[in-house]
Amino acid sequence: MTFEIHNASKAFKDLNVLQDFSMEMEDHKIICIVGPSGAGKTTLLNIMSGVIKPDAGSLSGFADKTVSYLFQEPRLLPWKTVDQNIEFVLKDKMSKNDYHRLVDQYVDMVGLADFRHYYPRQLSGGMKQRVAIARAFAYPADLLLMDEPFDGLDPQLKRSLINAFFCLWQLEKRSVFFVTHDMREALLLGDKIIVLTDRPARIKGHIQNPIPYWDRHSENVEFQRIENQLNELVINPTC
Amino acid sequence: MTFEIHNASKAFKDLNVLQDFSMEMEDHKIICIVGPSGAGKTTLLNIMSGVIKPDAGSLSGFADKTVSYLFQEPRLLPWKTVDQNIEFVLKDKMSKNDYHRLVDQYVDMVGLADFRHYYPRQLSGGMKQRVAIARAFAYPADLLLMDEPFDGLDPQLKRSLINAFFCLWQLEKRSVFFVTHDMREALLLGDKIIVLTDRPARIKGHIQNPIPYWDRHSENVEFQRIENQLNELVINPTC
Amino acid sequence: MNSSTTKTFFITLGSVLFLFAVWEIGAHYVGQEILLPSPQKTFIHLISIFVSPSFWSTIGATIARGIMGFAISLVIAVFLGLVAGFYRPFFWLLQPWVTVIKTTPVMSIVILAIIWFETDAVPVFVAFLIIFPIIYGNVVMGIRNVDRPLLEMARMYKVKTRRIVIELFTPSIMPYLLAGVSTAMGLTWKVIIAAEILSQPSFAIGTELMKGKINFETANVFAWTVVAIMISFIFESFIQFLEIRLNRWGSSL
Amino acid sequence: MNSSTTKTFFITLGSVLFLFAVWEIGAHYVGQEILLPSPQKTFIHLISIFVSPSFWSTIGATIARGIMGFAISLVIAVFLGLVAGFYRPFFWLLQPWVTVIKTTPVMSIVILAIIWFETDAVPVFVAFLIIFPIIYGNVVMGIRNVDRPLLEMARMYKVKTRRIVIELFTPSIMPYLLAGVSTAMGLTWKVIIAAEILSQPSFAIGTELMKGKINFETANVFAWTVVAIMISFIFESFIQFLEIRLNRWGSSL
Amino acid sequence: AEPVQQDTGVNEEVQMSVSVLRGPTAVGMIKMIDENRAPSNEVNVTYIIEQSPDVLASKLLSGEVDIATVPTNMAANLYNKGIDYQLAGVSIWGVMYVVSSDASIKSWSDLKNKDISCAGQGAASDLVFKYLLEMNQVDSKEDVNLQYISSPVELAQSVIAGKGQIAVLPEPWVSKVLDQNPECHVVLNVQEEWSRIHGANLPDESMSVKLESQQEWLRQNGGIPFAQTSLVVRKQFAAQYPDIVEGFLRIYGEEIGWINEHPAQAGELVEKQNLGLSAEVASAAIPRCNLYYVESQVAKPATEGFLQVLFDASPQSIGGKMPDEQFYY
Ligand SMILES: Nc1ncnc2c1ncn2[C@@H]1O[C@H](COP(=O)(O)OP(=O)(O)OP(=O)(O)O)[C@@H](O)[C@H]1O
Ligand SMILES: Nc1ncnc2c1ncn2[C@@H]1O[C@H](COP(=O)(O)OP(=O)(O)OP(=O)(O)O)[C@@H](O)[C@H]1O
Ligand SMILES: [Mg+2]
Ligand SMILES: [Mg+2]
Repeated sequence: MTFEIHNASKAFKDLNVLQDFSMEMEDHKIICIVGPSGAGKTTLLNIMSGVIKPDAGSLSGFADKTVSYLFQEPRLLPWKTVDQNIEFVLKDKMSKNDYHRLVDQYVDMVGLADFRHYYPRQLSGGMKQRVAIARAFAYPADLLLMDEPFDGLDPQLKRSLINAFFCLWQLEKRSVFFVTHDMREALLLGDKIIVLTDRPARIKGHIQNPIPYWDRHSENVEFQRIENQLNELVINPTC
Repeated sequence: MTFEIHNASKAFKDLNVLQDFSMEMEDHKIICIVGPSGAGKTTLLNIMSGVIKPDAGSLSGFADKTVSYLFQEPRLLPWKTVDQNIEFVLKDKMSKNDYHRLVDQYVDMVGLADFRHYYPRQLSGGMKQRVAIARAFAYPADLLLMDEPFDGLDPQLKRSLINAFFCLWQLEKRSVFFVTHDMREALLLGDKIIVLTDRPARIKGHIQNPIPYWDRHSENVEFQRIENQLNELVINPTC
Repeated sequence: MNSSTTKTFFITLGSVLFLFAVWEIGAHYVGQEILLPSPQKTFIHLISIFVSPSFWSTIGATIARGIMGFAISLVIAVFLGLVAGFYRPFFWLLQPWVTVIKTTPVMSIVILAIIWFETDAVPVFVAFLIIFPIIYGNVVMGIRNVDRPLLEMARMYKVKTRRIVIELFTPSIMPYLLAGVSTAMGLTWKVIIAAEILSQPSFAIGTELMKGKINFETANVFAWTVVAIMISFIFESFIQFLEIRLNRWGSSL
Repeated sequence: MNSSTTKTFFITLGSVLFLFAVWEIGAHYVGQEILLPSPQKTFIHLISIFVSPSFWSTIGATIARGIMGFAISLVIAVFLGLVAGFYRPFFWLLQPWVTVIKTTPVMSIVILAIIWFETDAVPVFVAFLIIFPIIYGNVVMGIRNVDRPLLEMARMYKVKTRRIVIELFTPSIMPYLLAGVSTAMGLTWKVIIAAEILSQPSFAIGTELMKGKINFETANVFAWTVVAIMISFIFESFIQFLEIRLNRWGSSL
Repeated sequence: AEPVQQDTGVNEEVQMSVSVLRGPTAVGMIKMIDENRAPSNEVNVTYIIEQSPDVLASKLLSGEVDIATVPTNMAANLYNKGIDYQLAGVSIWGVMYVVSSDASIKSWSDLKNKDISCAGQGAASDLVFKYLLEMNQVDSKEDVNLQYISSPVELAQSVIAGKGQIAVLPEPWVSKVLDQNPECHVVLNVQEEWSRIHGANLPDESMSVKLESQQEWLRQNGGIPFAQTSLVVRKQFAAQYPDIVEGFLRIYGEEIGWINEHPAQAGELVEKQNLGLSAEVASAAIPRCNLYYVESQVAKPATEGFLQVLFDASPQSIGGKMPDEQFYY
């Protein structure tokens, strides 16, 4: 079963962000989307998540799926603590014990165990982002959308979260779409990397990344090849 | 003349963010600060900019300087367009013509010429960041503070902005402090890179980067040496 | 937008008609015209009021008082509200005065008002005692809820206080101000008329209303009430319009 | 905090003393006790009121009416406000009714009110006509200004509407609600007393005030006014306290 | 709010409610109120002294009271609007006076080019005063400047405070003003002026004692005295219990006589019933209140004459037309 977008279009007033945009994505894969700032990546995720409706075109495969969406901004409730913000989205889905367990697990994972009772305004930028990550990961969903998830984190933290994320993914193999500007990130996580053109966003090309996760490092020649291939594609002005 | 911070301390309730933190920085240089998320980097910049007062300790060299500060979040006025947001900080400093000229120049530089009349909510994440960049750069100041300035931008845009920034810097050689999580960025811009420990932030060590700007690329062996040195320092758990 | 505006128009229209229906039924149920006259009866009196020579000078006078009372309250409330919101001690300084203004029953001071102001101005004064606190309270709350990071930014960039107030505070308190204003605007007429009944200026809806009342000309009373409501409705739609204009940038869209 | 609270206490105290000074001077200037009695005079009467046997039942009755009128208005206003803020068409549906409630002069309907409710309840009803619109207006505006991205997030995560209302909308409208509430709380007493004067329940500050008036015992009138203001002050400080409690998370600190 | 028709068994106690508005009408009934007098022992009367005109109005409109005292024109007005109350009798023959601290004023012509403060724009008292001005060749618009306040309370208050040189006031405010501001004194007796114009003579205390003599006075009277305030009775009640009403009216007439004879004691009672009047002020007010009970049939010509004047001045003030026969009980 696959996810499909059939020539979707979205315009804000006279600004065409998406025009007859179509794409097809197999599920249970991590698919990465890269593209210039202002291309329409967030708009695309918003459409996939149903946050906004396309002006034209249709989606298939999304309807019956539960979706978790890590927005580009943390979007935390200012009057709720770290814990409460995560519980907020879990409460309706599971028993008290279950969500307590989940909250514990994910707050630890993002390294905020000491800040569980802090309010968002008391957190640093990166910490807010981590709360959003914990919330998105903790939420049970078939489809996980992430918009620049590991932005604003230091390299080590980023790396450890990427590893943690991959282990989690191993267990359930959810379908994942994520947007990033960090090519390394893309290559580390993406089984497939879709490169978008500038507005109105079209698919410039995509790159398959068959390398198993644990072999994705610069020492691997194959990996380097793909990396160069990607950089080529990104830099190349036309397709 | 130099900027100095003498054992400054800052705590939020019982959380020590800075403790007897001291550092010294020569001016007319680009100095880069890296450190784990939540270490206290933003707090440090807030103190330098005078946005918050340290609980103890003193600053010297900052008093008589005009400061421009690129905050970690864009902090745009939602009811002002891109142009107006930049004018907002310039109006009191210069003549109508001058700030019109500056606004034009910097809006072009960040590639938002077509979005001058957009309100923040109509902009993408990266675009908001770019407006903030334009505002910070356009503002005439002796001291420029930047908190993760090129975050959320695609690699090409990031690179072109870094170049543009460097050219601008060449002209006036303002003193610049900036925080980043991107080591490449740090090495490309920083004449000196200060690495902080986790909270309470102390200086883990710093690295001089004497290489001229145009030789800062991976082909340069010296550059690689410094890069490894930096990564060592960052990764190394203790100092 | 256009389609939605027509939609709202029809909804409002329907609601108004329903209002009349309720009135009609109520009138039937009460069955005493002297207590609750039917819409038709009221309408007839409305006509005769409209054509009466003194009509325009009467509503003119009341509207003038309303606008005056409202404008004075607005200006003072916004000014003091800005300062009090900015600067806590000043807020505490004003607090007792505001409480007194809010609470003091009109009856306790009406005699002073009548003696100090001439009868035409008394309603303006009385209106102030109700309108001012409403707007003041909202302005203060609006300022307290200004987005701190934005304020830090403006201060950091050494923007002149005058411009911070105009370009940062004023827009952020707008929704609060509008909430206060649109409520206050409606209440103004109620209060002005109540005060006109006390001080009985020669030209005033309140005076007319009282004349109708002592003669048990209830239909007349209701006719004048309808006039007041129509005036209020016109002013409120104007404010609604203003609200939409001011939020072009879309915080509340 | 503690030092600052003592500071505010002294500021307020000073301001109150200044208020009395102004009153004192005013009284001297007017020089007619029947128009404006001096604070001392008023204070003496205040004492005699305090000790009078019916004192507690009188203010008890008025406070009860105040709380009732306020509570009813609050509940209805918040409920309708939430729905109207949520759902535009409903807002337009209510609009005419709200305008009527806001604008209709009490005089036009007081006799109906006296017949329909018994005299003890009339003030509650009249208070509703003023308090409801204030709170309603603020709640609606509060909801319109809820942070859309947060709402999208909650909807995205399929949070139950009930919880969205309680955990997302309610906190975001708090500042608006508080602005409305703290204003309305003060005005309640003014309005209740005014209505008590019209309907003259046997136990009521308004009734006492009127007695004082017809006996030209202006000092008595002022004494009762002071009582009303003290009541108001107590309730408002309570709301101030609430406000600080509710903003622990700090949006407005 | 009609009471269900009930057969009056002997042991059946009849409930009867009487409302009087604070002021002269209450003074006229003060003894009955104080003793809670009932015409016969199978009647239980509840007297209520209404503080607020709105409350009294609401009771009349909803038929809650069986007997009440109201301005004569209001009685006619309600009757014409189909509120089932009849005029049982006229009990007050004018309580209006022009009070001033300006000694120079002695006649109507002295009022020219003066500010005159009045209460209750458009009320009967206002219409009558304007009427009398006109009758005395004073143009109420050109020659004088009439200033209005809603209620006599504020008016009296400002007069006592020395604001407002000339004021048209009803009792008991007149007495209060005279009591508290020695400067002020009555310069014109409105009901006298009225009587002069309508060839009537005010009753003199000598024959005011007996109920009959009160009727007699009016029969003798050539003209039309100032029938300002009346007693109204609910039609159904009057129809159902004619003798109770009879009895009540008789007592009322006699008690009014007593009050005129014993102003001092009456004053005591007024203070006791706290009408907002001290004993002295009340007893001082009583002679100026022209309290004489005249049953409706006798009072009819006077009443009609009075209403006619108001009708000419402002038809609405009596409900648009002269009341018919049925109006008079
Ligand atoms: N207002 C506040 N109240 C309480 N704690 C605060 C407040 N502001 C910051 N902190 C705490 O101070 C610490 C440092 O915050 P700071 O924003 O300086 O981190 P940072 O180095 O900028 O991290 P990042 O790279 O994620 O931006 C964090 O642990 C944060 O929880
Ligand atoms: N509500 C809106 N009204 C008008 N224009 C909008 C709106 N939302 C987005 N846009 C425009 O749509 C385009 C794409 O926005 P989008 O957020 O999808 O970009 P993006 O690819 O996510 O960029 P970034 O990498 O910077 O986040 C931008 O040019 C933006 O100006
Ligand atoms: Mg985006
Ligand atoms: Mg930071």
